[in-house]
Amino acid sequence: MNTAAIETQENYLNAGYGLKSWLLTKDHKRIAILYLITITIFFFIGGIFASLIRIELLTPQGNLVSSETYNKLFTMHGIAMIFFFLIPSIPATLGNFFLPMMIGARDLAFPRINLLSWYLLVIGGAFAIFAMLAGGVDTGWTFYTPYSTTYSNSWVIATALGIFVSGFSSILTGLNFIVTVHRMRAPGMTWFRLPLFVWANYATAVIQVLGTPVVAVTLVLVFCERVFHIGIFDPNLGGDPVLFQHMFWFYSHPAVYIMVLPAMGVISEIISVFSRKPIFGYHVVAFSSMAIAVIGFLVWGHHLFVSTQSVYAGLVFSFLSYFVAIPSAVKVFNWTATLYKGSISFATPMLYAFGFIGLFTIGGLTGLFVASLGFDVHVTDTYFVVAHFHYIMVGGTIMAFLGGLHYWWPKITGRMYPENWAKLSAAIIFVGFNLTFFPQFILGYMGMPRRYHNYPDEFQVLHVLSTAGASILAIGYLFPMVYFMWSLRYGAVAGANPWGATGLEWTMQSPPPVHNFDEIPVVTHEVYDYSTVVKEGVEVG
Amino acid sequence: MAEQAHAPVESLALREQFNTPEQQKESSAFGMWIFLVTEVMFFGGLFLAYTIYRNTYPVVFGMASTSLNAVIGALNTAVLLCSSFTMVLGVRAAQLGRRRALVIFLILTLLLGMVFLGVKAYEWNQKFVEHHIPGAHFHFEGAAEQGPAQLFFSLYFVMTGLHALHMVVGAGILSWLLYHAVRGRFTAEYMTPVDIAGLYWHFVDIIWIFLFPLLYLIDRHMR
Amino acid sequence: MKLPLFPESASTFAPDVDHLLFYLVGVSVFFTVLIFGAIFYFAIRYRRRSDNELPKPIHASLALEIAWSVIPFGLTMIMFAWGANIFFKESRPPKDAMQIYVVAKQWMWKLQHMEGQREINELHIPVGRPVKLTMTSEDAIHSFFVPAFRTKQDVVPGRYSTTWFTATKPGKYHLFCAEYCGTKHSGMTGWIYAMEPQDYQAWLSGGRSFGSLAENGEKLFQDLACGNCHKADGSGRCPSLVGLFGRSVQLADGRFVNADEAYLRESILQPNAKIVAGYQPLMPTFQGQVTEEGVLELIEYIKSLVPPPAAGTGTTPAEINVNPGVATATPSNR
Amino acid sequence: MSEHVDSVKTYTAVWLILLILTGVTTGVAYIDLGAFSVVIALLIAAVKMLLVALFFMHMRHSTKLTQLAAAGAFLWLFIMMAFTLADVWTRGLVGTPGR
Ligand code: HEA
Ligand code: HEA
Ligand code: HEC
Ligand code: CUA
Ligand SMILES: [Cu+2]
Repeated sequence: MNTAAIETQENYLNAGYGLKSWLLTKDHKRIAILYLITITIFFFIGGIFASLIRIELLTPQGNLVSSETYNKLFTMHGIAMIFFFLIPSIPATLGNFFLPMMIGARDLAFPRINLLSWYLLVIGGAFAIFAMLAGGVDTGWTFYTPYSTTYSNSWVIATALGIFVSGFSSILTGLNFIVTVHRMRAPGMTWFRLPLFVWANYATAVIQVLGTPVVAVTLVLVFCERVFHIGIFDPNLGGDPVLFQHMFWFYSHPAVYIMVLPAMGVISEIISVFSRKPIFGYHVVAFSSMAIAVIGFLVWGHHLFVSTQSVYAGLVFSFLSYFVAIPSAVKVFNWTATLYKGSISFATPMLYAFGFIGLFTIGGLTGLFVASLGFDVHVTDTYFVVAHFHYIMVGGTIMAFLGGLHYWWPKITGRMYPENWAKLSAAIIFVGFNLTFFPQFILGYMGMPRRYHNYPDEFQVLHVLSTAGASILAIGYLFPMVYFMWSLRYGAVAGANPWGATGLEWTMQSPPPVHNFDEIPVVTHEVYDYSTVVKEGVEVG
Repeated sequence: MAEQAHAPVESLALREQFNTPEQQKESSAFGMWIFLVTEVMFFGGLFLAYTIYRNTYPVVFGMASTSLNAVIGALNTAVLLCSSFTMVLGVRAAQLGRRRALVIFLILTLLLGMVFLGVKAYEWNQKFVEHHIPGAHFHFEGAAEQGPAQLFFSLYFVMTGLHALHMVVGAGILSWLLYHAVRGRFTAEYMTPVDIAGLYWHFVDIIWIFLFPLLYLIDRHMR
Repeated sequence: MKLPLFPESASTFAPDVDHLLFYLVGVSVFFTVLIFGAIFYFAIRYRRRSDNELPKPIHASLALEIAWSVIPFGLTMIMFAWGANIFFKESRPPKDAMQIYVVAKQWMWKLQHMEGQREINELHIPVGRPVKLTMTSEDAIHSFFVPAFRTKQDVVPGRYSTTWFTATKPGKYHLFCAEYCGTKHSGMTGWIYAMEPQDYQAWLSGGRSFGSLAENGEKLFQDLACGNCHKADGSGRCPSLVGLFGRSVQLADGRFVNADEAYLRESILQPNAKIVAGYQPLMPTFQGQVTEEGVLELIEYIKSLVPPPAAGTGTTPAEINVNPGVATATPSNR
Repeated sequence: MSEHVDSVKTYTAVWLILLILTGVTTGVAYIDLGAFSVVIALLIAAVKMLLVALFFMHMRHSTKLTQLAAAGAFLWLFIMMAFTLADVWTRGLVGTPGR
């Protein structure tokens, strides 16, 4: 195939032109692209806030921005990154694009609802951006009452509304995925022939559907309290601020698995393709996704160890937190075992997958630190926790997201990205990341509290290291932006299956046609059966 | 657009992502059930707050609850149950392809829904007159602590308010159904929208079935 | 510039937490090295040599899956038990602990000694003696954090929270507010001065005293006319408050509660939340009439109301804290 | 759905039972049953819910999957309530305020 072919061949990209053909599309692939653009914007917004945070923390005095501004910076950083970037990231882009193809469906079950959920994200995002431009919010992404309801003088209402609306975006995506996986599988596509990415997104969808409504209603209550002064959580009326924390974390702990499960799904695909072996212990890995989704709902109280929650509840939540760690550990071990006697390629997606496993392991293991009651008392609300979650969310999920983007880029666009640049930036990101966040573990144990705009002198050296790392990281993130754009025009033409991958999405042309399949395929192979692909001869792009 | 080419427009029937009408019907109904699951969790948050506070302030909550008019509440519950009854008869009419009956039952359901909302409005107005609206002018005679009493009424308003909001949305859906029913869009083969709207309407009813005893009844005996 | 990498250890909890840290780091290093090592080794050893090679699939092994679930699980249970053990200790202040009251507000710490000394953003304590803090907030949630002591506890409006520690090393240690509480959250810091006991005594007698808490409480008790109802002999329609603290109180609905600080606070601010068995809900709320400090003084006064024939005479109120937490039925003898 | 059309008689019966139960729960509320008042009220509400779900919402005829989803919703609601109450009910039990 050549460049001319890719341009003449009918596919979802050239099926219609003009803004309207995009903004009113019901094609899950186009909606996925819309999501991709949206979340990239929010990643950059969040990243700019992060950069300002890091620059401010270069010096202990806190003399770049005022403390009020600083508080708004980390709040808006957290909100942009969590609610508008990371939660929609993998499911709504890669999931949206590939889930129907992987199970052999022409689209999601409810294409119009799919489009609606993108609009909801945009509307929610518009509220949030409005709040940011109008003056910002300073409650922290956790909105703890009574500060958020009574004492904050910032744009809490607009932001809460934005998150509320985007929450429905998340709910509808989840709903769509659940129905699609149950009702739209091609003949022969049994549950245990589903790619692990589908399992992961299915588990994620379950969390989205069961958890998100609770944070929605919690925000409604915060909203009512601010607007009508009715005081559901107001201690002056005998309300219970810790009840807010329960309701918030009932969603927000499971939400961290919304952020990591799809990433694990991506990693399962990548590890398998680039070692050309079925994932070791496929069933165990599939079930562990479901186990994480379910047990993830039983541990939220580990965010409340020092909140005046009862000691007994703390014990139960700490205990259960360790149960959720086991399925994660099992996944890591199975991925590693997949490499054994494989045929391992060092393509960029695989490098990201290695990065993910390593950094997720460190992030996850430090999760075990903070799940230990006596230890958490010392490090909660310090940079130790900040380091823990950045290791998982930035070191883990974003690595997986980038890995997945590289892996599926040829399918999405029909073009290859430049391999050497990609490898270089993966290395820069890995180094920059560790330099940014490893010092924060030490800072945290030494007692540096989080959300601090100025700090005692003895913490400075570590903060400087962290800022240096963040600069490297920022540059690392710039590279893919540039070369992905470049590849849209100049990248080598990819062909249908450049990696020699199994899976229905690789059986169709790149970029895929509008309705994916002219005829719904009948699945006869087991999942990850590479013998079929290799025998037919791998087409290398 | 190209995608629409092979979808028969007239009957609203099969969308291109589905293979069979069966698949489409099942997917829609299942989708609605999943949505109702999210609604359970949404109201669940409110029931949680209610349970916690009622447990913490049993006496004041009892007093505040008793100040509501249980007879009106019971009658309104009956109205809502009647509307569920007419709704289910409407769904049945649609299943059998009886257009006139469907239209009539939809109108009846809508009317009963309006009656419910009207009564609710009357009750809220009553609260306003009695200064039982949470906020600066709140005053609940009888309880030494105004705070917990206010918590009760806050929950009362948020719970009944969100329930009423769901009713309003439901009324919107019913009106849409009515419009299409009058134009004869639903047949015995294609009545999925009626079916799933029915699910929604009954669900809103179920929420009220719990709100009624929790808000109006359970401390009645203490007075 | 200094580059310290480890926090000072200056309380009895510090070594406990540090040892737990070493265990956690040990387990983590083990698994990280194991996994990184395996990845590197496999990746090099089994790198792709030809484009068409097709490795044989390896079938899952149940034994392996069980092994790598059960072994890590065992290791985490040690983490759980160890951490829980420390936490339990942190949650149960010894009876003879020295009492300090803390009122947090945006953005300062107000600390009160029993003897009447008040401090702002500074706390002087003796080394070697358990110190118990009873804390509340006037506005948002704050958190009392002393890294060198490895302790932290949120300070929540509308209720009391408790933490305690025994300093082991004289010195000057950071006090941070660790729960985000608004604009000057990062300015809500202070110092803990741990002193040798004799230095502490000297400091106590040197500072200005505002009258002991109990004395101030007594004044307040008179000003608010609590005594009009609450007679020492329990006559009238109100329970006597003598000897109340630490006792188990039967409520009208049959439950028993321990009369601790939180209960006393609630009795004053939300008197109808828990009604004492045999009494009517007559008591008016004092919400808005007393400050948080005032409530603390009243509580201290109520604590000091010891029944006359009590064992020793010179007992401090904390010592008559009779079996707290034990919900034995003590039918009211009022 | 079209395969299962219940008779008007069934619906009417369910509707009447629902109205009667509403009357009963209101009446019983005036009788002092102590802690059982709550239990009875919730029990009656649960029965009414089941009637609406099984008959009006055709749960009787729906797939296992749908039934599982509905049951799941209540299980999760239970989780949320149970764990939060586990905290609220055991606060201060160790004998230390705020723990
Ligand atoms: C994607 C996001 C994500 C993920 C996946 C996790 C995963 C985990 N988290 Fe994390 N967490 C956050 C995001 C995340 N977290 C965020 C954002 C916060 C802070 C919120 C805020 O306050 O702002 C937080 C805070 C947080 C706290 C509260 C800290 C505090 O505020 O004091 C706790 C406490 O228990 C915790 C625990 C855990 C645990 C046990 C896991 C487990 O799931 C981890 C499991 C993984 C592994 C265990 C690694 C793999 C295992 C091996 C390689 C083998 C060896 C295994 C064993 C020995 C078991 N997290
Ligand atoms: C998905 C979630 C996510 C992601 C991706 C990140 C990414 C980053 N975060 Fe994030 N962070 C959170 C979620 C996330 N964070 C949350 C939830 C909090 C808690 C908030 C709260 O307390 O309420 C937090 C808090 C937090 C703090 C603590 C603030 C405090 O407590 O006082 C810090 C401090 O270093 C920090 C740093 C960073 C850095 C350096 C990155 C980097 O990885 C970002 C790198 C990205 C870019 C820089 C953008 C792309 C690059 C360019 C546009 C190039 C051009 C730019 C420049 C040259 C500057 N974050
Ligand atoms: C109008 C009379 C009245 C006044 C004034 C009053 N109280 Fe009370 N108080 C009562 C009654 C009656 C009870 C018992 C019923 C109850 O638990 O509410 C009570 C109970 C208490 C209890 C719980 C006693 C127990 O045995 O558990 C405390 C503590 C208390 N009061 C403290 C105070 C303080 C401090 C003040 C002043 C600031 C005060 N009271 C003022 C009437 C009063
Ligand atoms: Cu006080 Cu932060
Ligand atoms: Cu968590």
